[in-house]
Amino acid sequence: MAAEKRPDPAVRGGDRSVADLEGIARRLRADIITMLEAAGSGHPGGSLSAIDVLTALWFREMRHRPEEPGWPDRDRFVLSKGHAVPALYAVYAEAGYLRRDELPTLRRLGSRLQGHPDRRFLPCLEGNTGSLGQGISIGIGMALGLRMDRSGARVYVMIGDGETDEGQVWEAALWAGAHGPKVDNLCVLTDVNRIQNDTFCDDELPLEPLGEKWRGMGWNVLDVDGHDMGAVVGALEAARACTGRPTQILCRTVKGKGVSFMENQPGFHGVAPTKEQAAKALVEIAAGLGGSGPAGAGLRAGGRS
Amino acid sequence: MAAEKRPDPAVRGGDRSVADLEGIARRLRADIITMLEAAGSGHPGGSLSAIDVLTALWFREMRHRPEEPGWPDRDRFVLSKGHAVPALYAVYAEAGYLRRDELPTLRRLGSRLQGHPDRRFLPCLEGNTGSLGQGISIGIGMALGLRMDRSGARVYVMIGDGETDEGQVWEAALWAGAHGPKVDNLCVLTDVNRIQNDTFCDDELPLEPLGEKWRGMGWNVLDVDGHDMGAVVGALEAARACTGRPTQILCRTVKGKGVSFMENQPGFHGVAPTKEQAAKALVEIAAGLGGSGPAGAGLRAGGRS
Amino acid sequence: MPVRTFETGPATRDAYGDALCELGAENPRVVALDADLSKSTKSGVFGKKFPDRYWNIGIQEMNMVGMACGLANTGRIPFISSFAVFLMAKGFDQLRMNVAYACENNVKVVGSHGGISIGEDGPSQMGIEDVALGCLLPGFTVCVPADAVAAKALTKAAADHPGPVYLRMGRPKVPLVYRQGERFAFGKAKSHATGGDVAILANGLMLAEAIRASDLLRDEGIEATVLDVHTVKPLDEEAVLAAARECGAVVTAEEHLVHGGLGTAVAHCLALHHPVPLEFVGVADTYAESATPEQLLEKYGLTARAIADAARRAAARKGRSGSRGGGH
Amino acid sequence: MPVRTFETGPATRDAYGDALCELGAENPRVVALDADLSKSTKSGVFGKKFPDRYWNIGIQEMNMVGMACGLANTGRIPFISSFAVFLMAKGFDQLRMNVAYACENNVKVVGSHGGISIGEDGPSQMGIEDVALGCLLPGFTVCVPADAVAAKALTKAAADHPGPVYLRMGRPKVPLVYRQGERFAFGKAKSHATGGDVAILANGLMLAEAIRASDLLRDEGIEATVLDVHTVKPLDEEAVLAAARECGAVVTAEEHLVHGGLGTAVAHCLALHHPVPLEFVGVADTYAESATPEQLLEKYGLTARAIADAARRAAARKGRSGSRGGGH
Ligand SMILES: Cc1ncc(C[n+]2csc(CCOP(=O)(O)OP(=O)(O)O)c2C)c(N)n1
Ligand SMILES: Cc1ncc(C[n+]2csc(CCOP(=O)(O)OP(=O)(O)O)c2C)c(N)n1
Ligand SMILES: [Mg+2]
Ligand SMILES: [Mg+2]
Repeated sequence: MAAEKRPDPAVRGGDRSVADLEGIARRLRADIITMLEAAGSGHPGGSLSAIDVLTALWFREMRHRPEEPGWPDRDRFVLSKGHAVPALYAVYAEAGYLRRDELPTLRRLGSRLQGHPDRRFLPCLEGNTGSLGQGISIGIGMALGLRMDRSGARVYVMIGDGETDEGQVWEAALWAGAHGPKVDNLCVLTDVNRIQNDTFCDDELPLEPLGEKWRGMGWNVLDVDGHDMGAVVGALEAARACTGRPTQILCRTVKGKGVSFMENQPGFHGVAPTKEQAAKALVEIAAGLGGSGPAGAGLRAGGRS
Repeated sequence: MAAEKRPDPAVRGGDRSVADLEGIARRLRADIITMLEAAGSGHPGGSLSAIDVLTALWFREMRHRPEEPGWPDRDRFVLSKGHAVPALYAVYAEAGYLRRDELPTLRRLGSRLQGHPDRRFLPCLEGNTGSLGQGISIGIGMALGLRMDRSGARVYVMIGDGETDEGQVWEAALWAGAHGPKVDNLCVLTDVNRIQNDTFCDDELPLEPLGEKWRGMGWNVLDVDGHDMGAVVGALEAARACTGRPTQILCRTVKGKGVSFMENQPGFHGVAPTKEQAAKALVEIAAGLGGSGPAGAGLRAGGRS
Repeated sequence: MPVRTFETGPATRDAYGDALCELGAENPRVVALDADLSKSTKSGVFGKKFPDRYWNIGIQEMNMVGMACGLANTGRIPFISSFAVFLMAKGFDQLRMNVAYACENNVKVVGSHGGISIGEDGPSQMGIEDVALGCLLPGFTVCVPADAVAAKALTKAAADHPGPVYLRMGRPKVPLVYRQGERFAFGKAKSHATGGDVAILANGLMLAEAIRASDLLRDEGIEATVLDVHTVKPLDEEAVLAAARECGAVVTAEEHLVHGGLGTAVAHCLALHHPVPLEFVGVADTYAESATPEQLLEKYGLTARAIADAARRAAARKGRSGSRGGGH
Repeated sequence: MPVRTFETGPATRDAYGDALCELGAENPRVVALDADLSKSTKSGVFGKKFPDRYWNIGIQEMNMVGMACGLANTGRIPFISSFAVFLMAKGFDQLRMNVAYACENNVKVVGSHGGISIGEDGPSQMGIEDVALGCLLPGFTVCVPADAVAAKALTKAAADHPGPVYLRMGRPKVPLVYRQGERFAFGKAKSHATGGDVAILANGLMLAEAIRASDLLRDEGIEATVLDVHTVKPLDEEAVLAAARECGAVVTAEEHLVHGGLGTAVAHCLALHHPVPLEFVGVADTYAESATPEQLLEKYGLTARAIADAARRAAARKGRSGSRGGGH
């Protein structure tokens, strides 16, 4: 079952260049740092690793209308790894769902920018998350509902690699893989940054070869450098072109990407930068420093078994 | 890490011939029917599909001591698909853990033979089950504990194919696959009878290719006809010989096997035979009728997608 | 008046299947999901009629809750069902995140095989904590219908109610307490007897037992008020307090752990507004076992006789400033 | 006497880590598991000392419960930890089947980040129903230590106790209420003040608030009894009833939903044995939000002042046969 109809071209993006997207991502990285420093707590590592993929998704691939957040034919996005919500708030501000000056209220009493996605405060969030493992199931339900409406809208869910440990991820993987033609409007993006809460995935629950696991479940699996904007854009287009199966895009990323002293540091999973660290980070981001080359390169090898 | 020491040869079996085992299985099939008819409720289909595998396991492969059920070096067996417990009670009676004349008390007030495994009543049961999906996790814990004791005992868990839908099965699969050398004393047996509670798996949640899914999780996967006693015995030996990874044996079976009118009938998943049906079934079992040839042959093909 | 007997009616789960089919015909946004128990929960009858709005997804209770949440996001009204214990115990965190605490909350959760009256299958399949789990979800309406008439009416009310609902259904055929056409509203208890000596608040299959208990008590000169408190949350505080004030002693009766369900809701209400002697009839802090439904109800104290005993105890305590004789 | 101030001590979760290390040294059968929150729960410190008896298994709460059950089968005493809400909500069915209702029940379940005082992370990480979930598991001992001294002592008691235990720990540093060396026993409440006007029963970080509330009340001439009811199940009925008899009015205070935890345990006990006016301080039927711990405790009414208000209300009701003015 292919998409019956494709909604209007997106209001944003669509033909934005890779260079434009990279510029946006740089801006959003800075927003993330500013937000987290102001809040004094939160999760920089997984926000920074995800932001390039989110940028490609929201400012080029997805169809949505900031002036009509409830547009029934909008593409849906569920941030299953809800702790990375600062990245999504930055996207929302850039896209016009939020005013940028609201960002520093993150995690403050009365703010709409709750520590994890909370639709009670910010209804444009699609699905409350923060307990890991649940987003794909929600996405399947959306995908089925949109098909019933004969909408061509697509559904995107971002999960973490640590999150992949959760059984519910595999329930959803199994179901969607087995019913591929019904949910080929579903695309899951895994932020494979090789670190979970406490340490490296390889030291807790090694996942590789991860692509084989998803292929075994019947999914179309793509594998890209999650910081190569052109590659991510291409993968999203390939996912849209795939019929008969849902798509899993394994986005190989670097946790903390773009800030040298955060990259590949489990310690920056859930600790906000100090004022000094933030200042240093902003300088690096503006200069486009910090890149450790292609994702995964230079990472420590192995880990105990 | 291979098994450090192998406990004494089993008190039962060990060198029992395939023909002997087939004879036992025939007797236990009759016990299952008798028990269920007496109880008036219960699950014949998945008990009959599992009994050949259980027979090979308990009367040839496993090391255990009926006269010392708490023997610390005993091999462990967890029946994760707990609804098939009549098959296990039949095994227990044959092995000497129960008196055969206790079997007809199944599901009666005050009986030790509860409707699902209940260690409060029958402590030789290893783990309470009945809520599907939980047995492999228990098995992993046992496998780790036995290794800490430097015991060579092995751990066996039987699950159903419908049960395979559950996320916890995949949590456990992922963990054990990733830590293969620590738990290569673990062997999971899946009773692939192609039917779950309501209907054929293919009409609810198709699982094939199931072997690929387990291989993707890092397991040693074997695939056997679960009614070919010699093949099952061989697979159990191969599992024992495998080091570095836990083993999954996909046992291809026929639900209701051995009773013509129960075979491949979803309706006999959870309905006990009437007196007349039981009489007919016992005649067929005694005659060794009912076999529909190799497992899976002659099954309806396809199913809606 | 002799102890009443009731005509045996359908199981509440059968009424659920009927109501779901009617809802399907009335409202195209009603969809239903099940987790491989469609024959037992009776959602399967809906699936036969409306295959395009029905998914029997396999044995995946967690995934089912999430899918319902996603379907609600596209404007559907999903009904999800399984055995009460699997749905509420395995889906609890998902119900918390995706339904109770999200705004995607127009999901209707229907647990069948509530209580110990499922009989021979034993404790692993018995929902004895499901009502408590529902009550631990802020925003949920939690309801335990007593018979097929109530079950059907309350299922239909759930579809109209804008928000999450948990309905608990039972396996066995149960006495018909209500006449066809009887009307129900969430949060509104229904009176079945009026007396000034003791108030019996019951729901589910314990309602018929409570009515029978009131007959037993009347023979001894004890006049009981009997209320069907089908909605545990929100509690009909007005009716509960009126009964407590009138009678000065209360008994709750439910097919559920004594803690966490109706008894707890009533205990809190009375403690806050009108503390009077209160006795609880329910499953003590234990799991049951395999036996016939009748044997289990008897053994675990869920009978008219047990209710009458509790009522006598509660009424007797009125004289002694509520304290139990002998007590601590 | 002015309102007491307490020295700020370690978080109860820190004390858990300490106790676990001591247990590891004392008893080789003690093992521990965590689900990728070892830095937060503090089980990680055990892992560093005893890597061969420790598994940080990844984000798999269900699997962790099952593994603990299997380890118990081989004679180990497993301690499992994660955030209270993930452990109890995602592991509930597994705790029910593998621990509570099986005989493999020598598993110790330790939830950290109980309550709303975790602050900015918000409701998805807050355990506000964990104590209730523990109480819904027949056979479990359920315990909420007030400070680091209690947390350490009760963790060590858990290892000695033959059976399943749920211990709830908190994230923030909390007032030191107890002196080093203080002794604790499950099911034995501890008295912190004796007065005849109202009894305040508290646990967790609400104990210090309760003591402070009693100081506030004393200034107004209201003498309060204060009990640390660290063990919610089994409840110290003797102590609770003695306080209720002495004071004639009771308040419970806990960092938890009002239903299902300490308040419910006390409500049942009083209803059965000595019904007196009772007020509940806890999280109303809602989820909280992101803010500092202090702001949240203030906004959701978990303060000495809120307890004192409730105590005044309860005491005032004594005259009016327990009914609230205006009520229904
Ligand atoms: C069910 C559940 N268990 C534990 C946590 C605590 N937690 C928050 S983030 C995290 C690690 C997530 O790792 P990953 O998915 O790889 O995220 P990323 O690296 O992208 O930040 C954990 C364990 C949680 N939020 N939910
Ligand atoms: C968590 C849970 N959900 C639902 C059920 C009800 N149930 C009992 S047996 C069964 C079907 C199991 O199918 P399968 O695993 O294939 O078993 P088999 O065919 O070997 O009998 C279901 C859904 C259950 N026991 N546990
Ligand atoms: Mg990661
Ligand atoms: Mg099967």
